[in-house]
Amino acid sequence: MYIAVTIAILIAIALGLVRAFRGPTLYDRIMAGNMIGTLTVLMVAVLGFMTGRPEFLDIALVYVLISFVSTIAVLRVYIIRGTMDSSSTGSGKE
Amino acid sequence: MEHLVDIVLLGLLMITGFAIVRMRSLLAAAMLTSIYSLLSASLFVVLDAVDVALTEAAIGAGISTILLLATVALTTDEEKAPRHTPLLPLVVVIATGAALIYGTLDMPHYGDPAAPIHQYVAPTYLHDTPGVIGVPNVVTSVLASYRGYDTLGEVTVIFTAGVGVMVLLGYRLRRCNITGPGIRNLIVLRVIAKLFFPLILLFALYVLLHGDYGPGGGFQAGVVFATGFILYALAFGLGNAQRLIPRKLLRIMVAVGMLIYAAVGIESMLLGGKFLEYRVLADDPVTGQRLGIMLIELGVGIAVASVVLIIYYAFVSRHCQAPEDM
Amino acid sequence: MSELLGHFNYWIVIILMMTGFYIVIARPNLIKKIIGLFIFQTSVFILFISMAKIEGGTAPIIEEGISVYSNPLPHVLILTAIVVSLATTALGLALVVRIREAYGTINEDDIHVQDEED
Amino acid sequence: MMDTVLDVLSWIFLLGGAIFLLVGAIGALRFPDFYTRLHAVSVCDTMGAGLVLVGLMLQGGLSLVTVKLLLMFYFMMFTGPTAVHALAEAAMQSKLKPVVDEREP
Repeated sequence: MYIAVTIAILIAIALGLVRAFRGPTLYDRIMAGNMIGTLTVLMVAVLGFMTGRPEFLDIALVYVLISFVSTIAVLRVYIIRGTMDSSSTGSGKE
Repeated sequence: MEHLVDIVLLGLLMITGFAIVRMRSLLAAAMLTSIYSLLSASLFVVLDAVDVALTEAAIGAGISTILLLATVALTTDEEKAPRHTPLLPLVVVIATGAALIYGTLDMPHYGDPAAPIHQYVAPTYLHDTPGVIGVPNVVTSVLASYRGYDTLGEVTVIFTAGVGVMVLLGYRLRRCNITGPGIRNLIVLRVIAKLFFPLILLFALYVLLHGDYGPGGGFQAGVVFATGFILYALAFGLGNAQRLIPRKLLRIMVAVGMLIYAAVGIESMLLGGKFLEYRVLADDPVTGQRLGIMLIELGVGIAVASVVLIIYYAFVSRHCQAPEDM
Repeated sequence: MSELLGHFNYWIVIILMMTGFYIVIARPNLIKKIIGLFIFQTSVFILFISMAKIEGGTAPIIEEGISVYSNPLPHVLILTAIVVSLATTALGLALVVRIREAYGTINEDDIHVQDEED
Repeated sequence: MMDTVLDVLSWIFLLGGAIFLLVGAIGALRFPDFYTRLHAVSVCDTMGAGLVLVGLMLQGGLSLVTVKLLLMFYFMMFTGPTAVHALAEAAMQSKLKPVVDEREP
């Protein structure tokens, strides 16, 4: 059962990576990064149960905090810059 | 099953690496670096290195990425195309890679219990730790007790890096209160930051104190602690964060952290042991070991947290000097 | 097949290492170079941790009823290395910021041109 | 008996969560513009993650593990939507236009 969930999470991470590579706007990449963060947290939690040592949830907790703070940091840096590259002012359509 | 996860994660890492090479926007490359680091951290969990996974996530995906982003914000986002053709570097890289792959053919297989690396000191550490040191986490016991000298050297490296960044990026106290116009309006973010800030600090304390029993320890706790303050600075502006924990205090705390570590060593010498020989610290050798480990983890935590915050302040307050970049 | 599985980790690690190496030597942008160094460092971490893994072992936290643990020594070394990598990254980035202020660019080619003009 | 019921329940939750995660990821890949993709991602962040965590809690039973999972649940339910909200706000301020179907009157 854990195996099925792990495989689903791995596939979802791969799909998220594709979105992170394709962009097209920077916001899409940040969004994909955030999603991969969530998925990684879940994968670590499920892996802990799968290997029979669920006390490793501490790691997953740290991941939650870190991925949140880094998402906010990216946004703030981007707002400070206030400059948009030409690709990100478009309609967001590929 | 673990093999499968291992192989898939390595494949994803490889794809991410190639994507970073091709990415022209530096902000996007920094984002991908963060993803790369997060993926490698989960690979470490699969490979049983839980302490390393915790550290890599906190440092690689967290602090390093934030510093990269701050640098990109201070400089430029676009990467110019290189002037030279990439032919020569490509040849060098492929030749080196081929030589290294040839070298791996002699290496013991992955996961082989008979490999030479598993024969010498590691079994001793695993066997002796419960009786001699008395903490279940062998990584902590090796880090803080058996190889305490290394860790002292490492804290010195961190200290030096903090001093170096301070020298390079300005030392003066500046009143600086920048909050991006967008973030100022984000009431939700401010409320959440207010709600989370104490929880993160509490969690850092848990990571510090629980390092004997599970993944965690001084380094990780220090970084998590600093992350809490970074979240505060992101939501409420750097000026408010500096009012909360001023630079002067941080500069003192770095030294205090290092001194706690060194003082434990000297104390054990005064009590008749060798430098950093914790078992003389208490009547019972095992209690002495645990006390020594706890104290030096505390020192490491204080030093790392203040160095990370000093570096963060130094990078972000550069924005005040260059108003055209804001 | 066992040859492939037995060395798969090492080979991917070397490919990653070479990716980082390529960025460092082929890209003139200094921030990109630091990202390349970061990739290189992380691949070295993965190499060490792969060597520490024992088939069927578990994380080196002693517990009743478990007898096979992975090797804790590489974990300790890499934990140290990760913290040192933070130090090198921070110093490198601080240097990049200063170079940008002195030269107005972070492109290595442009910096060489400016140096030759002086 | 009780164990079997709990196991089956947790499997249902885990599988449901996995399906939501997959659906969210596919949506993040396939939807036409940034704002619609955000919808898909928030499915991952809340529903998928929540179900998986509840499933794991049922496996953990009454122990410290469940407390940590609860803490994670609490964190994730706050951080996910906050991050997505900040992202949408930043995108709006940078004048990133949603794709609108212009055939409508």
